Amino acid sequence: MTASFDVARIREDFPILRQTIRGKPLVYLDSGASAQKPRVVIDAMVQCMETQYANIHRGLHWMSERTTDAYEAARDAVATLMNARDRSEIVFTNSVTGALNLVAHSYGRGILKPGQAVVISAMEHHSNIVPWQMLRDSHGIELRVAPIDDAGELDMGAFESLLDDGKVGLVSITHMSNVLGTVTPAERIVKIAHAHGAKVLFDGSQAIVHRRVDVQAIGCDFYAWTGHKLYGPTGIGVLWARREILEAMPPFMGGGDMISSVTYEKSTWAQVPHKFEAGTPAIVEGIGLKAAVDYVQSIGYEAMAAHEATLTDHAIARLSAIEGIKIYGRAQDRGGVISFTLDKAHAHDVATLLDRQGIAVRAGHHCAQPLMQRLGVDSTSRASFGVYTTLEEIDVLADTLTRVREFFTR
Amino acid sequence: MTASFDVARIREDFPILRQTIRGKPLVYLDSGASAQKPRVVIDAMVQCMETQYANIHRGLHWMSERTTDAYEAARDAVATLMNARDRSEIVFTNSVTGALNLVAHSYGRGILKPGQAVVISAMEHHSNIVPWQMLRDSHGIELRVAPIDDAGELDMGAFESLLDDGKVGLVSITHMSNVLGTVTPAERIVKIAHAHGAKVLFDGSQAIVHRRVDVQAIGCDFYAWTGHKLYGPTGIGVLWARREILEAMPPFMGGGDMISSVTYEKSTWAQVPHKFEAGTPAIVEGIGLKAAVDYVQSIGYEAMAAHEATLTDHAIARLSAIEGIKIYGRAQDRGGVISFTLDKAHAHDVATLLDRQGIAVRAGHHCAQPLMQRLGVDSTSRASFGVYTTLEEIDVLADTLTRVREFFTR
Amino acid sequence: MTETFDDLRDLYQEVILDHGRRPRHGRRLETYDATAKGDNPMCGDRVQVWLRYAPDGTIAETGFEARGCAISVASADLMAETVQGRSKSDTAALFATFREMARTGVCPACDPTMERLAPLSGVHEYPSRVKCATLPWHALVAALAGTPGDIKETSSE
Amino acid sequence: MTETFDDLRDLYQEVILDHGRRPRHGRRLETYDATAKGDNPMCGDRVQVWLRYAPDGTIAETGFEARGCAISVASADLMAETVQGRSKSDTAALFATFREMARTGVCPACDPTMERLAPLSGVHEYPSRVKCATLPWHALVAALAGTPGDIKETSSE
Ligand SMILES: Cc1ncc(COP(=O)(O)O)c(C=O)c1O
Ligand SMILES: Cc1ncc(COP(=O)(O)O)c(C=O)c1O
Repeated sequence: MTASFDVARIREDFPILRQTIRGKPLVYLDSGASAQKPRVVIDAMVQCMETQYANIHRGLHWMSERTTDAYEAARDAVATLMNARDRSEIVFTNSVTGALNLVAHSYGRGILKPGQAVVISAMEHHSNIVPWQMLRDSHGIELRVAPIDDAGELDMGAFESLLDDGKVGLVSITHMSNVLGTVTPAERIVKIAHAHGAKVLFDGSQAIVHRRVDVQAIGCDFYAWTGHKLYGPTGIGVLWARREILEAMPPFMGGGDMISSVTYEKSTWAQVPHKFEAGTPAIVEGIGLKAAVDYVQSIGYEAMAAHEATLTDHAIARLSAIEGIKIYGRAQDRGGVISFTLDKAHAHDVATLLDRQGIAVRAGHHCAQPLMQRLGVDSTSRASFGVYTTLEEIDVLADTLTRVREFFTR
Repeated sequence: MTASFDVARIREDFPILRQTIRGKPLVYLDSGASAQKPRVVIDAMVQCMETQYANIHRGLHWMSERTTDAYEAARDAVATLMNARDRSEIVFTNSVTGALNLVAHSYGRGILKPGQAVVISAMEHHSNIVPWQMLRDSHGIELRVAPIDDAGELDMGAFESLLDDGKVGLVSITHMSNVLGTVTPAERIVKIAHAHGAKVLFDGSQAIVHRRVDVQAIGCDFYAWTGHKLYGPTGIGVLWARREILEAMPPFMGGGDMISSVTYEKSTWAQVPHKFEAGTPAIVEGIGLKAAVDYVQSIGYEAMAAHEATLTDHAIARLSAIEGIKIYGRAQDRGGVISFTLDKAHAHDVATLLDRQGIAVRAGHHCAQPLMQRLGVDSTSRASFGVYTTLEEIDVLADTLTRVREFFTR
Repeated sequence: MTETFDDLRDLYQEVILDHGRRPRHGRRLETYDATAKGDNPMCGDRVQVWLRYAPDGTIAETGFEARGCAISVASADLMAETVQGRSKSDTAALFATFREMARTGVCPACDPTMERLAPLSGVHEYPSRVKCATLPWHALVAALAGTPGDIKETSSE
Repeated sequence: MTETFDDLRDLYQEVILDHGRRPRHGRRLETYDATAKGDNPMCGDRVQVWLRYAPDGTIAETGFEARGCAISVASADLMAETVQGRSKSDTAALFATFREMARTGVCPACDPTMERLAPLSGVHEYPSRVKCATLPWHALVAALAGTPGDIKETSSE
């Protein structure tokens, strides 16, 4: 642990970590699927519902004004977190999946032209594959897949050559793989893509949990992520995009809050970001997300990243020493997500045996079937870390895995 | 109050009702915009986040299994609430706006054919207008508007004649107006529409708060509503549709959880309802919604409806007696939503003056600009009631309104 | 009455009620040099402002038609009074000061010329009503800038 | 070792580990009368079942190929053993009983023929693992019904 990072104190912020599972202390190593919620997030949601809850944006009464302020303060907090130029560049959606679909529908059908191409990578989550397939099938957009090498890194040469013919309108790529932990070279990707006239969207669902994301420094055009992985509530996601791009995009969903005027003949749209926020938003969740962002900022990305590097190094060292284990992904730049298989035990059996010892990991295809195929497996087990993860928990994982293998080898 | 309905006891279930606004007890008459949350809903959400939170549907560990069960129990509770034939007919969305857009995108673009028509009414919320305009403009669907009479009731003769030419594929109509309180004759609408070969979607956002909705008895094809108005969390909505219709519809959004298999060439879809639930859903909100549904069921729709009828009758009697007031909507069958204007004061000034006395009402176009035009106003004030509303609160409203008018008349 | 609504005096001062009810400048100018519309889609308020310039380029007269609440009508009327005889740049500066006052309720930069507008400072408690007070100013500034089209109020207040 | 995982015995009994590791029926039949595939997209388990009928219509032999966890492989193997010599309707009834046991962990309707399957009852604690245990049965039932196509496991367990 770095000196500035007191994980014991941080653990006290998370009520759930006091839980026992089957009489054993909870060892939660599934933060990559969804992170636990600190007390401040839970409290912010409760406090909103107990003291000032009301629908927002059009109420003239005290509670509606207060709740509108609190909700819009989330937009400010997120804009600051990502270093957006302008708060109106922050669009709230229901999840990153909603954000990626928004871009696929609105930018994809409204701005991209049939015959153009979209580039994704070989290590995308289904949320960053399927919307583009649907766009391909309905709108005549070509879908290209940038390969990865055996270390799990993006093959930059192959990536660039996919852009060579100038047909690529958009590159939509993960900023950190939820399976391999690979962090992709965002700034280089943007440079190459822009040089070929393509816009760039990052799926930052994993990345923003692990490192400071500065959209202006990266230089990208879109950046999407999901609240529940950043210690925030479920039901809320974020799409950042350059204001001029958002302004050029047609709306995705129609309804209240996204209009300027409605007549049966013609409706006109509200200013961005409201144009993309139809209906009553996830109000309480937005307010919870602000608390999560504040919480993360109070710890600081530098401390979080250092803690995570310590955990990841330790985990790789400990797990690599287990007989019969195979770890997937050896990228230079990587985050705290480690996928592995054991030779004698199926990933599901591993997860179940670990669960019986109170250890929560994920097993399966991790919503990345094409990547599983590339790796030549049906499924892997995956341990993933959060701010509350300790070195001791990783030791428990490693010791238990050793015994799991023995259990299946006898 | 009916004997079986103890409003004082019910008020104790809602922590926020102990609030004072500017030193005055809160009189919350804006439930039609969003309802307050009972303790059981808040507790269910907190309890989930403090004791068993995890991502759902694909975890193999204890918390994920428990949370999946709890989330799926919400689907069962909603299926029972609406008397759906099958739990798989319940699709969770982010709001009713999301649900209506889902139908407009998937059924509208996937099943309806250019040249067909969609019928809405003259008293729709923007959420049930704009998605169909967008469908009209992108897909060549004609949009027809069924008129209302001066009492604010649907003109059934005119409605039927809109269907005469057999071109109408879908009728999408409110089950209760959020401005006029009018409850539409759902079963008659369905009979007429079905006789002309059209499917029927109800926007039940307001209706389901006020009366028991039995989708099988109504005989409709789709029914959509929004959790936050039924005492549930923000960020979750419900679409019910007949299973065979859902099965025929193409997916709307792509991502995790909605697939059966993914390869770059082709993906196949999960069974309904999962086909329509892309990405991590609003897990905690689903669990909160179950608590809200259980709460409503424990009070009982019969008791709620009787309470509301008492409130509404009293409110109409008291408000009608105010000089210079105009009440909009005099439908035979109506719910507890009352829109009005004062001759000497603008709706916004009214709302602000009421707010200074701790009374929360809504003022504006209520996301129903075309209806406002039909009524010949720019905006109205609106008082709307919930299970916790008392006759005394309505008296406070009426007394204060009288003084507001005097204030602006001197 | 007065007792009950004593706490409204900060927001609805007599001058606001009076100008809201009987605006002095609430009419379209017969001859004008510039005009612009303002529109607040969230609440439905609408205003149009007409301007006539004096030979030296200062504002000779302002008229308006407003559909809206007492605050927006009073604000338009008080604005029309206040800007009379002022230059364009003066007026723009005045708007900046006024907007700040409407948002925050305080006005460190206020000089005596702001006195007429001070009653509107009570709106700061209601972010959504702040827009009512600034809407006519947005239209005025648009007219001064010579954009006679349809000017939308943004929700940036 | 044994101490640490004592509490796993209920789920991973020796018989499951044994059949999971060394299935007796884990092979494609050379000649067969029916076959069907099962697929659990949520976890990636896949199984194919082949059947040969005796002249009287009972099941003469069952073989399978499975990609999956110990529980699905053991379940397939124990299933193959259990259904041998049974009629179609017998087998369907057996599946219903087995499914109930896998879901609930108890088996009031169980008779001695279920004994071989009883070790799988531990999965009831893991709704997602229940599907591992029932997947081969879904494929078997599909094969019996003469639907030799690609059978998907629904998530209805
Ligand atoms: C009748 C009606 N339809 C649709 C809506 C939109 O609901 P939401 O904003 O939750 O999507 C509302 C409430 O605002 C409503 O009253
Ligand atoms: C890289 C990545 N993209 C997308 C997602 C989808 O996120 P959500 O399910 O919140 O939409 C996830 C997490 O599941 C992820 O890790």
